[in-house]
Amino acid sequence: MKIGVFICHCGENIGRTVDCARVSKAAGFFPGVVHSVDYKYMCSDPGQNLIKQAIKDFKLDGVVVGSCSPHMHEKTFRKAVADAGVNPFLCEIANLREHVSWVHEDIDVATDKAIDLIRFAVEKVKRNTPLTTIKVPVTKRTLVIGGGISGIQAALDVANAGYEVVLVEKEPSIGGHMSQLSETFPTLDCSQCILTPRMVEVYQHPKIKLLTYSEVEKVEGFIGNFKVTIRKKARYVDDTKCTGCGDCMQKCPIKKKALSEFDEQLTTRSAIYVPFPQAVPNIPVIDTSVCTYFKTGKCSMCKKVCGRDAIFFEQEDQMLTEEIGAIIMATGYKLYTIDKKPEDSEIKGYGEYGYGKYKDVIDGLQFERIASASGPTSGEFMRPSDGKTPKKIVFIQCVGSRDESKGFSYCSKICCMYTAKHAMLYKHKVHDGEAYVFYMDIRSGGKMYEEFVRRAIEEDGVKYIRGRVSRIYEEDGKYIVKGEDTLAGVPITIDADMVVLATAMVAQPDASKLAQTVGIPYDKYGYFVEVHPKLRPVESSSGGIFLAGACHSPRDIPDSVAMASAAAAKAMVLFGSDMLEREPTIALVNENLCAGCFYCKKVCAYNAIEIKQIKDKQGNLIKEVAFVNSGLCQGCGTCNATCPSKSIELIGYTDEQIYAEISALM
Amino acid sequence: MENIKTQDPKIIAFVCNWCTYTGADLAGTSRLKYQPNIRMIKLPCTGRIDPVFIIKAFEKGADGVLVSGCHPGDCHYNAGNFHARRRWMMFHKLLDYMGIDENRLHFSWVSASEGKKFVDVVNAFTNKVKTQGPFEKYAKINKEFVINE
Amino acid sequence: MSHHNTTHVRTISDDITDITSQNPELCYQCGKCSAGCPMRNYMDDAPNVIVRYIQLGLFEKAMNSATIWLCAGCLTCSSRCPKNFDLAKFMDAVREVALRNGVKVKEKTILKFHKAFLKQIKNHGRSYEVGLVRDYKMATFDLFSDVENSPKMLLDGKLNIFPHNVKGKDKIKSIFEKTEVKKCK
Amino acid sequence: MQIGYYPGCSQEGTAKEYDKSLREVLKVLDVDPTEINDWSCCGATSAHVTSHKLSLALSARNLALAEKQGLKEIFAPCAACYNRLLTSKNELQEHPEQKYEIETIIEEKINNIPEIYNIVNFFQKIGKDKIAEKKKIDLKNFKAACYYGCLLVRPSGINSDDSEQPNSMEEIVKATGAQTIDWNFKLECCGAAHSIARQDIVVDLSKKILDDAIKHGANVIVVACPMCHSNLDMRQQNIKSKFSDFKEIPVLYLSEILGLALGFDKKQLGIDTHFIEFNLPVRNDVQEVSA
Ligand SMILES: Cc1cc2nc3c(=O)[nH]c(=O)nc-3n(C[C@H](O)[C@H](O)[C@H](O)COP(=O)(O)OP(=O)(O)OC[C@H]3O[C@@H](n4cnc5c(N)ncnc54)[C@H](O)[C@@H]3O)c2cc1C
Ligand SMILES: Cc1cc2nc3c(=O)[nH]c(=O)nc-3n(C[C@H](O)[C@H](O)[C@H](O)COP(=O)(O)OP(=O)(O)OC[C@H]3O[C@@H](n4cnc5c(N)ncnc54)[C@H](O)[C@@H]3O)c2cc1C
Ligand code: SF4
Ligand code: SF4
Ligand code: SF4
Ligand code: SF4
Ligand code: SF4
Ligand code: SF4
Ligand code: SF4
Ligand code: SF4
Repeated sequence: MKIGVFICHCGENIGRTVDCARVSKAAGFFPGVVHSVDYKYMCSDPGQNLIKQAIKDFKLDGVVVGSCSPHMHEKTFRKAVADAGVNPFLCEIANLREHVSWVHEDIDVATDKAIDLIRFAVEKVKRNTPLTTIKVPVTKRTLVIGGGISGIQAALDVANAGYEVVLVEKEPSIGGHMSQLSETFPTLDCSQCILTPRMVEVYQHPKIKLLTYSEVEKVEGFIGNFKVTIRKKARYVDDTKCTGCGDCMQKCPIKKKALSEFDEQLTTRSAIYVPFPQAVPNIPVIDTSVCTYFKTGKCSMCKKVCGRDAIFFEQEDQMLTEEIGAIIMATGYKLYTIDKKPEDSEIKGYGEYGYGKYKDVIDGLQFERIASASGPTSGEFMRPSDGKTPKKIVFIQCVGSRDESKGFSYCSKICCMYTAKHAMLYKHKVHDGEAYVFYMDIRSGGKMYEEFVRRAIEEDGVKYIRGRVSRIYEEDGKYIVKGEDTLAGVPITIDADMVVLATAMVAQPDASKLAQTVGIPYDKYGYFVEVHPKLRPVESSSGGIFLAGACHSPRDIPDSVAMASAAAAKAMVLFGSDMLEREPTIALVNENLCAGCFYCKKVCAYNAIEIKQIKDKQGNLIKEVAFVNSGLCQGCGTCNATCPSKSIELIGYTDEQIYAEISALM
Repeated sequence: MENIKTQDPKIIAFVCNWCTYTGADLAGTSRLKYQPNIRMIKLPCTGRIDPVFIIKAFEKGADGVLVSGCHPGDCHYNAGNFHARRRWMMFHKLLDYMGIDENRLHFSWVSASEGKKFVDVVNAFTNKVKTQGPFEKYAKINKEFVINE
Repeated sequence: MSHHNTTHVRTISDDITDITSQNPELCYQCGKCSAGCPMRNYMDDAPNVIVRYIQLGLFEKAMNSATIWLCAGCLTCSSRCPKNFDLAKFMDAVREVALRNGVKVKEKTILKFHKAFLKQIKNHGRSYEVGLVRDYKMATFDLFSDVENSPKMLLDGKLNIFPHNVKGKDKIKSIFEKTEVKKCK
Repeated sequence: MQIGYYPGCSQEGTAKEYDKSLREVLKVLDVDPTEINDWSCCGATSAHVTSHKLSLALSARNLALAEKQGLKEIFAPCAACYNRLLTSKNELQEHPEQKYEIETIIEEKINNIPEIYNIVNFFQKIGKDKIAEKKKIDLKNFKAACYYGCLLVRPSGINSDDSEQPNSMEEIVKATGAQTIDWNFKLECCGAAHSIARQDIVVDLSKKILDDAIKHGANVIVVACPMCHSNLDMRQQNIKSKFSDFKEIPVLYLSEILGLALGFDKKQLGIDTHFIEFNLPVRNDVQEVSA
């Protein structure tokens, strides 16, 4: 091998502390080095030309540049080398600036160290092999999981750019939590009024394939090339025939047995139902857990009345597979329930606030339904127990949030705002009513947010009390709320007609399972994790899988929408070219050596290792060996360190290369 | 003896590309100074580090070995450093058996933003290895081995 | 707040941390403890304020408060604290350091009762009500409260005229000697 | 069934009837309590409010004695004793250095601290079925307010009961045929620690508790702690002299209400020694029920 060494002065940056001439001279004597020079600015055009020219003149087939950190100019020099006809991976960088000249002062010592680093790069490059970047084709279709506002926004952005989208929603309708909200902070516009047109747009969009009442079962493949299996759950209604007339729901004898999920258990619904009148698609499903036909074989009322003959009791779950290039996770959140939780849960519940025992102690979403014009009370404030107008409402913030003992240590970020909104909406309708908010801090960071909270206090007369409530109990139809105003240092007792708990936003209970299915990391709370909290906030660490909305962490609608559009943009960046380029640093198995123990498979965090069967000509199985899926392998090298027989190697960082470096340094 | 102890030790560091290597870069861009004995070998991830590398380094004459990567939970590769840590637990026990003093090997976490920490770790470890003196056990074996070869 | 080059000076806060094995800074001053405290109405400072005093280094204020003596140790606060801060235990510790530091106790009768109670145990190993009442009343000169209740108890045989001494009496005494909190000034 | 028994000081004094009724009831339920030899006071409130180590050491001595005696499980009928023993057990287990120090103070080794039950947990262990089976009298005209007081189910986490909405005592009381009421103050503290030194406070707090029970329809209060009993029973005298319209309500120990159902009479159970006269009719109508 003929190696050229190029030492950069970086103006004075390296040259001041490292005797570059001495380094270059010493390098000239290393075995394999045929040419060695130093120059003022290697990365400049003349500097690069120097390398290209030397490659030609000395027929170099290996290059070592002693310069700044490889994170800075490795790409530059590799490209220069490639331009001159040498494989770019036969170029190594020795970091003489960040790791030598900038951190040491003694010229002799620094120069000695620089020589060491060059020697070590030379030894490494000798063992490099020509590599080509890996190219994989891209399927330009996006899967969006979750049809809340985040999923809707992401789907529309991608579809409007002309790419196909598959939107999977597990409930019978899209819309998510936003469809349940009454009015939204900080503008108090009607939630459904702004959401419904978007839902319809999704439904009618020629590029969007909408799969409601469906769930993702399996994800195989890798960035640009996923194969996704989706379970379309049986609705027992043929969606190609149903017109959404609603006759079946009208006639269904089951009216009281099922609590409405959409109305947060405040009302009931029939066994065949659409979650809410504006549902998209407006096609009912049968809840088999309450339907008389499914329990006893009798009834069929719905089937009889359906003029379209759309009811189909024999329908079964359907499995679909889709070819997908990018995945956007948008599965949203759940509210911490104030009820006593099951034994196995992390959540302990709030016995001191009466668990789910008191009818008029409700959570934020129940309040939204009561406040909503389309809700069970048509937007009139009535308390659930007796329908009376509450004259005194207490709101309690941070229930389940910032509570290590009964909930979660994080702040749910939105409850300060929605509580201010709730108190305001109440005061706007019940002028003589009193609203009290118990809070610990008010977190109103956002455009017009702080102003919004101040308006609740200054203009609408909501009384804010700083302190956490200790207990609520019922006495003579009133709820006795025991608190302490920690600012005044006085105990406060309020006899309220109704109490609203701003309970925490928590991850979907099945989020961690879904994350495992899809292959992305999640945190201890079940929220999906981004690669970099500052600079790559909408990307998961698995290539081609992006995050949007409240499935990542508690967030409000503006944040969710912004994140969704960002995720959509990231997916479209992927679709900008037909082929994907990847660094060739991946693991490779020596099938002759591999013993098939699959320790490597166990440690690979990317599921990149598969089992390959080796067969003889007759088709008899000889043995099973490991096989690295180059699309999935991220090149961490864990498998390499784990393999007992050293049969799997990380290209570019093989044992041989590393041993050579170790030897060269001593 | 005193003389030998303060002699410049040789230290090899195995660091991951994403965290510690970049942290060392940051020390550079911040112009922080540290002792020059360390020579770094860059790997994609601490998960790539085979305990044999460390033995090899001692065998080749290193007086100390530093291993440093991302903080637990911050691994660029999801869980690579987790596997690395598990391997170390086992390895620590082996060290003693191999006659290598615990003080010659140091594990630490230095993130990409911890230039100052990188400097502190390197200085502290260099000083520690200095007090240990040169590592001669393997050098002798090496010599004999070479002769026999 | 400690700096590399300044040596940490031990404070009462450290003593409290030692006794309770918990960091006073854990408390984020939500006030839930005070909101549910049954003794709140009789206290001068709210229980969360006592923690705040310690966090701020206002040790005298904490130790001089009547609150620490009025705390009944009912654990309501501890079992509801969102930070899992054991405030009842913390209150114990503040009282203990107050005794160590010889602070003038606001609720004297309460302390006198505790002392009288512990004296019976120290001497006999078990509580001895007649002795307790005698010692307590001598200490407080509150001779007439509870006169309506005592005769019935005596008649019902509930108040033992003579103390019950445990066999390991000496051991108990030695436990007391090794652990009793003494004024350190 | 065999079980270690830590009576606690009150059991030989102000709560003699608790001890007496408990022993009678356990006999019928085939339980043989083994008293811890030479047990001493747990230190109660006074120890932990003045010296952390003293309170740990006093409790630890009893735990060590129980262990020496080979007891794997013990129960403490007094909620305060129970709470002290359990808290100490927890601290000794969580902080080995503290355990070592306490061991030197008490001059005993502690290895396997026995399981500690409060009286309610213990009756749960015996089983409400067993109680129902041995029941002679159905107490159906009883409307019992079960009062846990502050310490019985606390601290949360190390205690098996729900620390905010406990229901275990009700379950046992219901086995006697009695009804139980839902009320607000079953966990509210009665201020027992200040029973003597700050009677004024105790009278206020106890009155609130009693009023709430009466308001919710109780005709008897059931307690599981001698301190609760003396506050709610004895202090009714003081409440009456302060509030003339106060109506009294009898207070029974859990063991006493069980005793009545098992067929003992008031005197056998020591109910006659209470300050508030117990005069609910107790009818022997099991035959009627089964007929
Ligand atoms: C009481 C209350 C009031 C609020 N008020 C406001 C307000 O005034 N202004 C504001 O900006 N924000 C408000 N918010 C916040 C707002 O609800 C959220 O920001 C928003 O709904 C987040 O949208 P999302 O799409 O990320 O999640 P979601 O709305 O939760 O939607 C997620 C969707 O994914 C579906 N899904 C879940 N799991 C799966 C799965 N495994 N497979 C397929 N589909 C799945 C769900 O069924 C759901 O349709 C409020 C929140 C609450 C609790
Ligand atoms: C004290 C402080 C500490 C902070 N710490 C953190 C932190 O720890 N973590 C964190 O996440 N965030 C932090 N931030 C916030 C962070 O600085 C901002 O979020 C971030 O810098 C915003 O980036 P930007 O590109 O939007 O704006 P900027 O950083 O302000 O960049 C705007 C650029 O536009 C240029 N520009 C302006 N006008 C024109 C014009 N007319 N034509 C052309 N160019 C123009 C400016 O010169 C500038 O280069 C901190 C902010 C402050 C003040
Ligand atoms: S199933 Fe039939 S009856 Fe029901 S909504 Fe559809 S078309 Fe109407
Ligand atoms: S068959 Fe089921 S869904 Fe249809 S009407 Fe009857 S109960 Fe309702
Ligand atoms: S947003 Fe406000 S109410 Fe919600 S957890 Fe954070 S501080 Fe508490
Ligand atoms: S205004 Fe700024 S400093 Fe104040 S709470 Fe909001 S973000 Fe924090
Ligand atoms: S660990 Fe090595 S030997 Fe085992 S399956 Fe993987 S490559 Fe083959
Ligand atoms: S190098 Fe890492 S990502 Fe690639 S196969 Fe090995 S363990 Fe998996
Ligand atoms: S409840 Fe806990 S965190 Fe809140 S003020 Fe009291 S001790 Fe502090
Ligand atoms: S333990 Fe003390 S401070 Fe806590 S609630 Fe009870 S009386 Fe109040």
